[in-house]
Amino acid sequence: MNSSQILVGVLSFISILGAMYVVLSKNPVHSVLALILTFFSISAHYVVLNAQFLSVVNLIVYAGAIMVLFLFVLMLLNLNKDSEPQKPKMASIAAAIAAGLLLVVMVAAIKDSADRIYHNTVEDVGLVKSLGKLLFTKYLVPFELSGILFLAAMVGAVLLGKRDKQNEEEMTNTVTETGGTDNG
Amino acid sequence: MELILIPIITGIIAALSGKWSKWVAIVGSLAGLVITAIWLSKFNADGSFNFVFDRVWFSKAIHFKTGADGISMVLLLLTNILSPMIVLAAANKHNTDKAALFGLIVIMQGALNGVFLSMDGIMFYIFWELALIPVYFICALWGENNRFVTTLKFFIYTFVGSLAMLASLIYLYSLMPEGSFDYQALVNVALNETQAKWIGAGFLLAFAVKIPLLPLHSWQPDTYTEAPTAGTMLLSAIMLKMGLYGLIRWFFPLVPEAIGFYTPIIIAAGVLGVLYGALIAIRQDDMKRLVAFSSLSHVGLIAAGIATLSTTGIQGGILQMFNHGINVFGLFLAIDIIQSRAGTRNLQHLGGIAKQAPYLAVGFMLVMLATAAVPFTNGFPGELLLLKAVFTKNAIWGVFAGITIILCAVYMFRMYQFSMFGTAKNGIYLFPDLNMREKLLFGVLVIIIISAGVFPQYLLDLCGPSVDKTIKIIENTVGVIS
Amino acid sequence: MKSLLVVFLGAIVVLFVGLGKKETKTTPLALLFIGIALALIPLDFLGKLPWSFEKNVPVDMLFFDKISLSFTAVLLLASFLVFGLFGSKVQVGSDLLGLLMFSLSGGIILTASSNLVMVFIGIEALSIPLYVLAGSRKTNLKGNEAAIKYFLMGAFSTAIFLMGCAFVYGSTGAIDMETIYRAAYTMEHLKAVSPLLIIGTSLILVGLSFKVSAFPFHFWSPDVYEGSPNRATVFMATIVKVAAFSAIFRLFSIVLMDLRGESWGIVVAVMSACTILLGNIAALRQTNVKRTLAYSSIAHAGYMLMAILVSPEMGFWAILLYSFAYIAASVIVFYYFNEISSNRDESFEAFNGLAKNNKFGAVLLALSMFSLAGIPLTAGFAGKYSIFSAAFVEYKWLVFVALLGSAISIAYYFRIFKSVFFTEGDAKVNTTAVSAIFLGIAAIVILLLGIAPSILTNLSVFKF
Amino acid sequence: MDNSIFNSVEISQYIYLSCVLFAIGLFGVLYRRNAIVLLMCIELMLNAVNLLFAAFSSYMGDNNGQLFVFFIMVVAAAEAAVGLAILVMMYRNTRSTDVSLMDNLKG
Repeated sequence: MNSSQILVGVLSFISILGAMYVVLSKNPVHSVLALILTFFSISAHYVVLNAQFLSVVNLIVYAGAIMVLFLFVLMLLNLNKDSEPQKPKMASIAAAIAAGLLLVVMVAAIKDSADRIYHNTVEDVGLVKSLGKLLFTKYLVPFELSGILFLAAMVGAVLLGKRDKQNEEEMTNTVTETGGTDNG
Repeated sequence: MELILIPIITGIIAALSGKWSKWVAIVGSLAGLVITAIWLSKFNADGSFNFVFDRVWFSKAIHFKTGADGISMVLLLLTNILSPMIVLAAANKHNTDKAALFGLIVIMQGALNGVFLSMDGIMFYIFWELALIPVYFICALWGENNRFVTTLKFFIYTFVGSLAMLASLIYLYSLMPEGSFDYQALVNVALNETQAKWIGAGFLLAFAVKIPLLPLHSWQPDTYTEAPTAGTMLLSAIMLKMGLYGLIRWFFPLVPEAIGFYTPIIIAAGVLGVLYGALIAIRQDDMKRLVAFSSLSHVGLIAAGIATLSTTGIQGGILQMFNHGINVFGLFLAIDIIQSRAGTRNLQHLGGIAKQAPYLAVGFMLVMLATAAVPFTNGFPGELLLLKAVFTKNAIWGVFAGITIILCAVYMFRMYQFSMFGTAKNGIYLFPDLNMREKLLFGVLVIIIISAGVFPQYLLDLCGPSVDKTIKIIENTVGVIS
Repeated sequence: MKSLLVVFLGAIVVLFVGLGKKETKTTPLALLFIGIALALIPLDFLGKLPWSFEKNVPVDMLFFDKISLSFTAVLLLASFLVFGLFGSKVQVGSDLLGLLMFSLSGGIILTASSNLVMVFIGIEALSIPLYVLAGSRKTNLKGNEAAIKYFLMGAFSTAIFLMGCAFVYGSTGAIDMETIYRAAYTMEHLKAVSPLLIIGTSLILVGLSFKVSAFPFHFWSPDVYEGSPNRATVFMATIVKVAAFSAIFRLFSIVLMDLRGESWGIVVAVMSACTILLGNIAALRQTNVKRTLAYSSIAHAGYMLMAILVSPEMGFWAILLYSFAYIAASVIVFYYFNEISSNRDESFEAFNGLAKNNKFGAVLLALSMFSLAGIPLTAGFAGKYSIFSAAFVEYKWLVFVALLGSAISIAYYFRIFKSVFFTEGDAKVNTTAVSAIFLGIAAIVILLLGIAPSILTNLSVFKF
Repeated sequence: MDNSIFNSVEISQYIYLSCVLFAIGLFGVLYRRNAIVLLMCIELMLNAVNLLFAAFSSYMGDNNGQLFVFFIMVVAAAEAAVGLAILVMMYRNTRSTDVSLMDNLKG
């Protein structure tokens, strides 16, 4: 067992532990924090995999932006307590069985075929330079399109977040102290 | 082509033309009659298809192909004679929206012509379904109280039947190397017995529901009773013939490999239907229901006769299809007139009409005699040929079927006696005799009944060569049928 | 490509024209853009178009061939009708219209994508605006529920779809469809299909099945359809479904065609059979018209899945015909449902007596019901027929199931019939002249493709 | 660059890891009822996918996979924004983010 194997093993352990905590923790804020931990470990995986660009983007976009958004919403809505009622046992067993089945199927599929994936290590894979080149040539169209997708998402989020007068009047159980409007 | 399009188009115009719709409809349906007459005069009765019209339709496999041989001509004649008469018969009804009713009848005429003219499997299926829709609307819109449930039952029965037929057609199609739905191509497909049985089952389901053969008849009496008279007339006088025509034109020639399996079933179902219908008809008080069951009985005999696959049987069947159409129209016309004047069609409440309405009494009498197959009326020759064919095929079934003549006479005379003679049990009512329109209708009926009774040979000559050819098609595959 | 650009441009213009002004009616503007886009389709067809992988289109990620253009035409026609019928009466804000147009362009991307990245972006661009649309009645609890369900299901299915993509990438080494096609073809010939590829395609299938609401991933759709505002529902039922089917068609019928016998053929067949039966049987038990229509649209997804199972040439024609039939009829039915249920009564009884008060509407409804049920001389029959006859060779049992499903469907379509024609009541629809034109277009599509479906095939571009 | 990692660690290890993370996320989606936690679980699933893509991409020396990951991240951010907006909207009306309270729609 050499050092890189140990490194990958430890990182994997942290990721799985974090993921378990996300799912099992009763307090949403703890979940978010665990998720951030998982994301950090995944970023570390990216570094190990020689995908520096992804590792940075992952930290910025996921751990930075999205998770902060989550936390922000949690705080805004005052959800930082154990509010979730206990689920019936049956539901959890069913969920475990479903997820377990999928896992078994996937693992069974990998078992025989993992060695068929060909290894071909090229020097500049995963570097910002090569990725950038590809992004602005071959992947220009999807890049532009995702920009437009962002516009649509932004409009949508604003639309949902803002409160128009007409709706205000209809609103029966208005909640005044929660005015989160700018999640876009 | 023109026989299909002209009625459908005039039907649509009629439905839109408000108070003129009656006249548009009559003109449109009479146009159909005129074209049929012209075709008859040009018709070449050698067993081949005349007036063939062929265009690519859906795709290369599905053509719009029409053609008429002798068998189709008889049924076209029936359809186009009766359609104007049905329009005329419906013309006195105080319906809320007559325009659509007349339009639908004429559209129906076009669709029926399409059924009898189709020479392409999918086209046949399309017109088969298309004929269902107007009659569904006629029944469901202008029928009696319980009409929705009854007509839905009717629709689902027939729709399931037709879907089975569609499956069979697709099955046949998939067995061909060069896919085509052309009649000739479908006939030519060679099948093994299992395939033939499955394909035959699909067709037979569709046809048996329409005819109706015994276990699948349960939609019929209810629908006849609930439907308005025009709908009942269309259903019983013409639509039933679609199933019988389908047997002759499509079922037997397409799956001759399975006739050993299916003919006994059809004959048995037919003869049992004869007895069952007749026995129930005797006990009915509702005149419409009575005629419905009598129709079940008659049609069972026709189906049995056709399934003997002998020249006499098929010819008799075709002749009887024509005559049954005419007669059952006459019966429903008389019932409609009685009901509209007396306000009821229950035999227990009727009576004494003959005195007040002698013309009706005479006309009704003649139609009734024709239905009971008295010699020199049109019912006689067909029934004779059919009984002969069934008897030759299987004496026991023949004897059972023969009882029908006696039973038919019993219930027909019972109906006539209860309604026409004696005194009204439901108080006294004023019963005006036939008006000009009704006299005209009965006049035409009487002429057809007598002339078809005295000269049945004309119709037999018309369809004879085609019948021989059909039998030959079957024999080509399975050898000579005893 | 031109159409896509026009729709994008239109979306942005519509969005900004209405910005800030409350009562601006931007529907005509949106219609104008969609109309232009629709008119550009035949122009594109005039050029020589590739059938599948003959590359002569400059844009690498988007692939404008006969398939994508035909599906784009369906999408544009559907949205033309939807905008025309649902945009005019209710005051629809320009932001919502703009979002719908973004969603439409997502659909177009989906039909034209030749790369899994584009499929993903297409799906998201199609869905994200609709999550918003579903929840656009902000204070309506049902609307909220629909939005949250639709969003969670959508995001969940996207994740599954992406997992599938990852597996496919791992086994074939590519995310562009051409290479995947080659790799799958080679694998099939070496008789060594990688389990990774099989599980990848299965996960992709699952992900996309959520979008078209095929069994067993249909459970969300009745709730979401019922809770969403009508214009969002009709958009989901028509445009989303057709766009997702175009992606399924391209991925499975063309790219992974060689693996059909090996992996996904029987799965799709069973799924489609279950979808048809479940959709039709469940629709029988509903009392809410919108839920009935939702289940009926599940059943229709089952029929369309059948078309994936046959050879691409036949399947393409069939699914295209079916899509045209389905969108035209659905739009008409939803329009009348929308007009009638405006006073919150969504039961069958709301339709009572429509035939008395509005003959035009009753006839159109009858026509579209017939088309949905597959009665001859409507486009629905032509579509069903072409699917059934194509599928019959290999999947006889499936065709029988489908026929059975059609027979069952009669019963619930006729419940609407019963209300419209045979029950006394005071249902009333005031159809404006503009709406009548759009309804007329839909009806003409139904009739034209029903009476002469060969006009679709006879267009020279469809000759394969 | 240090290639030792590719020689000493099998790619299957990464595949297993992603599958496990994916399954945990799936379990969470099925098990939890708080909409915001559901959203987190979906993000977790997406990250499993990302990791898998990145692993494949690195081992195969193909940049396309990494760009796919980039697009997934970008679009997931947009999706999360809209999702949170829907969530806030729901919270305003029901004062809760428990999806099991959402059963107004029943057939």
